[in-house]
Amino acid sequence: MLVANRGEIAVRIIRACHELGIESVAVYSDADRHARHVRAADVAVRIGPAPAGESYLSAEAIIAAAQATGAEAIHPGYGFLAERATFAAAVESAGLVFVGPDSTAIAAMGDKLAARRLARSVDVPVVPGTLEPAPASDPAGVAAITAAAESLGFPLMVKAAAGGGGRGMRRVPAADELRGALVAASEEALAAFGDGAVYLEREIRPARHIEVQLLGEAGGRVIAIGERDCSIQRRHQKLVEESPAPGLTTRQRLDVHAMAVRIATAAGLTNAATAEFLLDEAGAFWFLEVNSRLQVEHGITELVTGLDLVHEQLWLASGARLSAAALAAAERAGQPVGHAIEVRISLEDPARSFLPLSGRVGRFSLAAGPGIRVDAGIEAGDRVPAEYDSLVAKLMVHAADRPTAIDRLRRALDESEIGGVQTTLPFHWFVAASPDFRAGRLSTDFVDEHWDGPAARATAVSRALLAVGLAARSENPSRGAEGPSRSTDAAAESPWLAAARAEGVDRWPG
Amino acid sequence: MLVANRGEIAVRIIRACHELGIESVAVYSDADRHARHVRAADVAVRIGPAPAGESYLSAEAIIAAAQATGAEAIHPGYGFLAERATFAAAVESAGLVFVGPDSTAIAAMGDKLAARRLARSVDVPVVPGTLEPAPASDPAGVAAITAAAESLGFPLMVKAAAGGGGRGMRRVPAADELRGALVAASEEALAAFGDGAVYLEREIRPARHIEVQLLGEAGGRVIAIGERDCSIQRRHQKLVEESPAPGLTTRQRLDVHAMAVRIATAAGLTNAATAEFLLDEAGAFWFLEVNSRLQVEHGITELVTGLDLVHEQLWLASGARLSAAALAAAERAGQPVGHAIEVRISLEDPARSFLPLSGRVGRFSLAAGPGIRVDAGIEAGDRVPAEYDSLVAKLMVHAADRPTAIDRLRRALDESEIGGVQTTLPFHWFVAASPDFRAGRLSTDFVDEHWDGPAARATAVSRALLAVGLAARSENPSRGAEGPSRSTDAAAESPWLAAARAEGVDRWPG
Amino acid sequence: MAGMREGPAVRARSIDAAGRPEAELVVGGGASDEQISWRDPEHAILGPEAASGAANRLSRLVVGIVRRRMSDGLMVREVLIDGWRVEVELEAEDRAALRDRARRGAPAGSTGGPLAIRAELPGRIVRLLVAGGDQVDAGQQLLVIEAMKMLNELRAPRAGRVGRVAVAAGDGVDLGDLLVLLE
Amino acid sequence: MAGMREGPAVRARSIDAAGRPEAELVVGGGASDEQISWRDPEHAILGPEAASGAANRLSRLVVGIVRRRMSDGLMVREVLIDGWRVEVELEAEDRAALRDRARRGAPAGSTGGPLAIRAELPGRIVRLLVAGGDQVDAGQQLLVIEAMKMLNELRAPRAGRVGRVAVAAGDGVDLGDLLVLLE
Repeated sequence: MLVANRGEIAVRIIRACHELGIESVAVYSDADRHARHVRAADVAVRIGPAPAGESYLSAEAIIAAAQATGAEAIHPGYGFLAERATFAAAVESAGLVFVGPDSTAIAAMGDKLAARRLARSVDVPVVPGTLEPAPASDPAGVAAITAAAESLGFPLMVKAAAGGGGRGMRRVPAADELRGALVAASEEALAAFGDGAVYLEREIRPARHIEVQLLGEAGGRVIAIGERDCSIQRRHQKLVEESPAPGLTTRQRLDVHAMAVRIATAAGLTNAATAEFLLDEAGAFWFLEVNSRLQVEHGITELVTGLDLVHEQLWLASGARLSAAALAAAERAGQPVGHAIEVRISLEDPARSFLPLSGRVGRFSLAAGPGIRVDAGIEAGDRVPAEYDSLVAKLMVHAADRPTAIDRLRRALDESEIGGVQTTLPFHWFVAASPDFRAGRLSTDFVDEHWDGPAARATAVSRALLAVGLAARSENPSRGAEGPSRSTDAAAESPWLAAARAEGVDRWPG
Repeated sequence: MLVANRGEIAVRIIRACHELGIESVAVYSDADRHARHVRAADVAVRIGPAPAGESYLSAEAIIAAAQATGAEAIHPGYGFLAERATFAAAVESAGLVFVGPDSTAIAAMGDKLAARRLARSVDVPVVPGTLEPAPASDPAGVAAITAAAESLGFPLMVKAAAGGGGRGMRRVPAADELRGALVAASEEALAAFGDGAVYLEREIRPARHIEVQLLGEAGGRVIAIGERDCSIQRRHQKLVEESPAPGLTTRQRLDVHAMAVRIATAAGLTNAATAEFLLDEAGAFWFLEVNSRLQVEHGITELVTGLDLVHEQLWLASGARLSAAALAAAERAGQPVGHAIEVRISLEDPARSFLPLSGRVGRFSLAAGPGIRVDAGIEAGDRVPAEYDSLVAKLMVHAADRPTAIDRLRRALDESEIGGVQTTLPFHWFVAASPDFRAGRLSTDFVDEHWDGPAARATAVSRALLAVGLAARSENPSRGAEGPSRSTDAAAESPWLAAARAEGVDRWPG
Repeated sequence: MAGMREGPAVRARSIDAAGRPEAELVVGGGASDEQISWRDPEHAILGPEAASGAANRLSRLVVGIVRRRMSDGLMVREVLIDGWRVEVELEAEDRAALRDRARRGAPAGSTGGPLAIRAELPGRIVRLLVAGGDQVDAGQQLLVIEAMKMLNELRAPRAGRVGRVAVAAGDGVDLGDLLVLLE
Repeated sequence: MAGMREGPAVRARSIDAAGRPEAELVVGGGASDEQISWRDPEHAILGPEAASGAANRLSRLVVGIVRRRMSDGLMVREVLIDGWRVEVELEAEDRAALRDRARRGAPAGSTGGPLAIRAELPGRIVRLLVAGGDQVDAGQQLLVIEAMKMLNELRAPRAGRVGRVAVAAGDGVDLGDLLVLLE
């Protein structure tokens, strides 16, 4: 099987292949020649230069690589070509198996506007807004769309019909910014997805982001195996996810699962997909969109259900029915046992609005032990190119209940050491220690309301300066409860002396 | 809380402390000054020089360290002082909490002869043999013990009353070796446990090693939460464990759980312990002994039950009742869901009878991803001293069923890279690929019957020589499906050239 | 730190991800209620007096080996603390003071002079909206950078005349690269 | 390997954990049905022709950097394969042949001569049962080494006279240390 992706998701899919005895083929751009997913696969094929448009987004190059290596199936992962119906169709017409919903279902779900119309047709509440594309550049349509916007009320959201991951999305605080936002969002959407269509949605705020994991078999049967809360986001991209969603009643859980199943059944969904909703303050769910692919955060559902969703995807893609284990998980989904949390470790600066970074990662030592799962796309010493997503690893914890899972997350973050490039770890530290998070007071405004990155960094910086300053001043840095007499190893006694020796100098700074 | 141990178990207990918000105190000998468990703890105290007798086995030094740091409890881990009733009693009389059964129960269970008599008193079948100490050095008693041995029949086993981990144990094939085996086993037992008493047991062979995980609360209530199969051993020390034990009927499972609970209840066991049995070819269980402590392999029971046994131990030690989660796990123990396997990664040479090794570990990269748990006591670059056990890490896999768990184990072993010192990984590779293991044909003779270490090494060595020979000869080592035209980076093209550059020479061997 | 022999005062200064000075601290005489406990040459725990029970105030530090050694006794180390990566310049305080005096003597040049607008993230220039000689208002859009799939608009921090545009549309830029000189 | 330029023939020899030669292979001309596919300078996959479907015959290799460089062009690398750690000496085959010829010219000394009994595991001498000058039978116990908590008896591989006992009770010994010389 060929894995048409890179990074942690390519590694994760290759692992599933190896577990099932399936030979795995990786693809890579020049920027990823020595990347971890290339090392993990049985066979690796170059598909083009660094820019994604000429490599990971090139359907032709990927299908050619599959044919050259004799692969019989293609797994698209998430992002890149995962939700392009034209790609799925090209794979199908090349006689290969596309591991995901078939191209018709992707088309039905991938166009967010079509999905909104479909949801409404099966009596699922959709976020109020337009149901047809808004004109971005056509001056004739501007009056009509302005009228539609006025009737929705400001602030509102402009969203890309083909969107995902916050791309092609703009918040419009007032009418006079509508035109500019339409143009900017459309341009970004065209660049990212090859489709510039945008539409309007009322802003529901405060809100929680709740999504339902779906599996479907060829005959048309769709099940929901659990939901996730992914409210903690920046730039409409998720930072922290957990499953089950805290604080829901069994009634609410079953309701949102049923809504998701209704939409997916109407769309003829097969394989794996996720339906996303907003949960407003009054406890009502509003349908947002369906992602017809594996999500980044699928692992927390695996921890809670005991399923392996990539195994399930591969079985379903081979034409099998829903497994007994999957059906059992769907039975239990209203009253889930255990709790899992994921934090996304990305190369970003949480003190500067989560600006994406790139470069060579030095130390890369993540947590281990009871209740920990790590899915990483890099190893220590790897260079992370600027061309792609900044996500490098997912740290997941699993425990019997939510408070214990949060305790475990704190412990796991304490153990995790990443050097060379700043990551989102400090933000995850903050979340794990946050009384609001522990109390389940979640909303998509969590970052804006609670996170003061510069202040958090200032505190850490002052402790760092004090620590290394103290150590550099003292020939015998304090050793906790140990007496100064115990040590006979001078190099061990002073880290500064040891480092100085390693560098071939005698002593610093004296 | 003070953790009176080292290596992976100390790290594992410190992790539980941090999850529960308990401050952790590590102890270390001079050989472990910079060991991973020292880095992990909040406070670290030196307790003596490298030999265990003067550090990790020094009850006085450990209790003094606890008092100096204000620790309120001591967790002994496994090995060292974990099953010394005198240590538990000293901890109790110092006003500290001993995390484990109370000293009376340890004494009752720790003397294997007393445990055998107790088991017989509650109608649990014990392995036929003697119930009183055999004279090792007293010539007057030799005639009597020889007569007892003759009536049991040869081969038989000499075992240490205070034994564990295969120490103080000898197999006696014929009568003329009985005397020597008694002396040797007694001497080894005296050195290892401070008690030279030994006894005789009939050899049950072929047999599987099955053990039952027990939890007990202060009031006397004991529950069994599942069993493990630990048949794959070398030198009577376990190499591979799994839970649940494959191939048992629910009836057998419930029977052996009930036997274990009867013995432990009679002994007044509290906290955590394990009852060990042999399962003969006819399907009958024979009681061996009770280990009144956490086992090395407790993690696979955690994976199957969802419990954290160290959390449970700490709650029970604080005087709490058995948790609802533990009681629920006991309810399910007859029909367990999911399957977990552990392999013990030790510094040993599987081509030379698993000879223990020591030294500096270079690369140390273990598997990760779905269904993997790693409990390690070292990191890359750590020196492993020769003074202690050769176990450096436990690799555990968890999946919905046993075949998938074995597939996952193969994948995990494929990913694991340890350099610097030979480990038991090749043996685990063999087990994961073994049709006998997959078919559940387990016995304590598995290693002797199936493992040909020198032959396995010879195969790997010939492939290694071919691979590096081919690469060294060719300026452009083959790159799988890649064309030779794609690469522009000469250093990347030839690993040999890259290495040569790193070393400041131009080219080798040309 | 009682009973320890101590060296001269040290100035520690942190550098942010864009390479700019961030904060500094002179560690000289005087007591601190924070205690640093080394576990090996790279790992330490920083916190209040051991066994005080305030475990939640502990920070686990990783102090990496020297990354760069500058001229004039300045050393740069990487510190990992509470998830943050902090690059710290370390220098004997007396030398640092000398350096500062020298710098104050040099022409200042920051007020009223030309303003160099540098890239604060690595990416690719998608569109240039100004050219050399243009007069711009504060807040006016200068160019658009694509980084990690997001389009980021760069606006003028103040009014002025564009002295020089150092990049062209399509160029890749790295953190700190000069983009536009505003006069 | 078709189409690749190749260097001179190479002799690869593996060394076991006790430092003894273990196996050797001369890689010269001729085809092999095994194919090595490099993923980065350290990782490779060795197996039959790609896409043959025989995935279960693949070995994942890690070839470490040079650990030791001996005189005379000999290099030692660590290879990790199927869980095994293999130290491989690599040498151009023509040089290796020269070295072997030189060695064959030297006095042999192994048959009938004194036998050096060396430690095959690191540990501590618990008990010595022979002294210099003792006559011993084949299989007779010479000493007891404690390693990793196990007592291991060392027995004479053949009959002879003990020429020298190089250790004392209580000594720590390392892999390869001389213990007893049997004449």
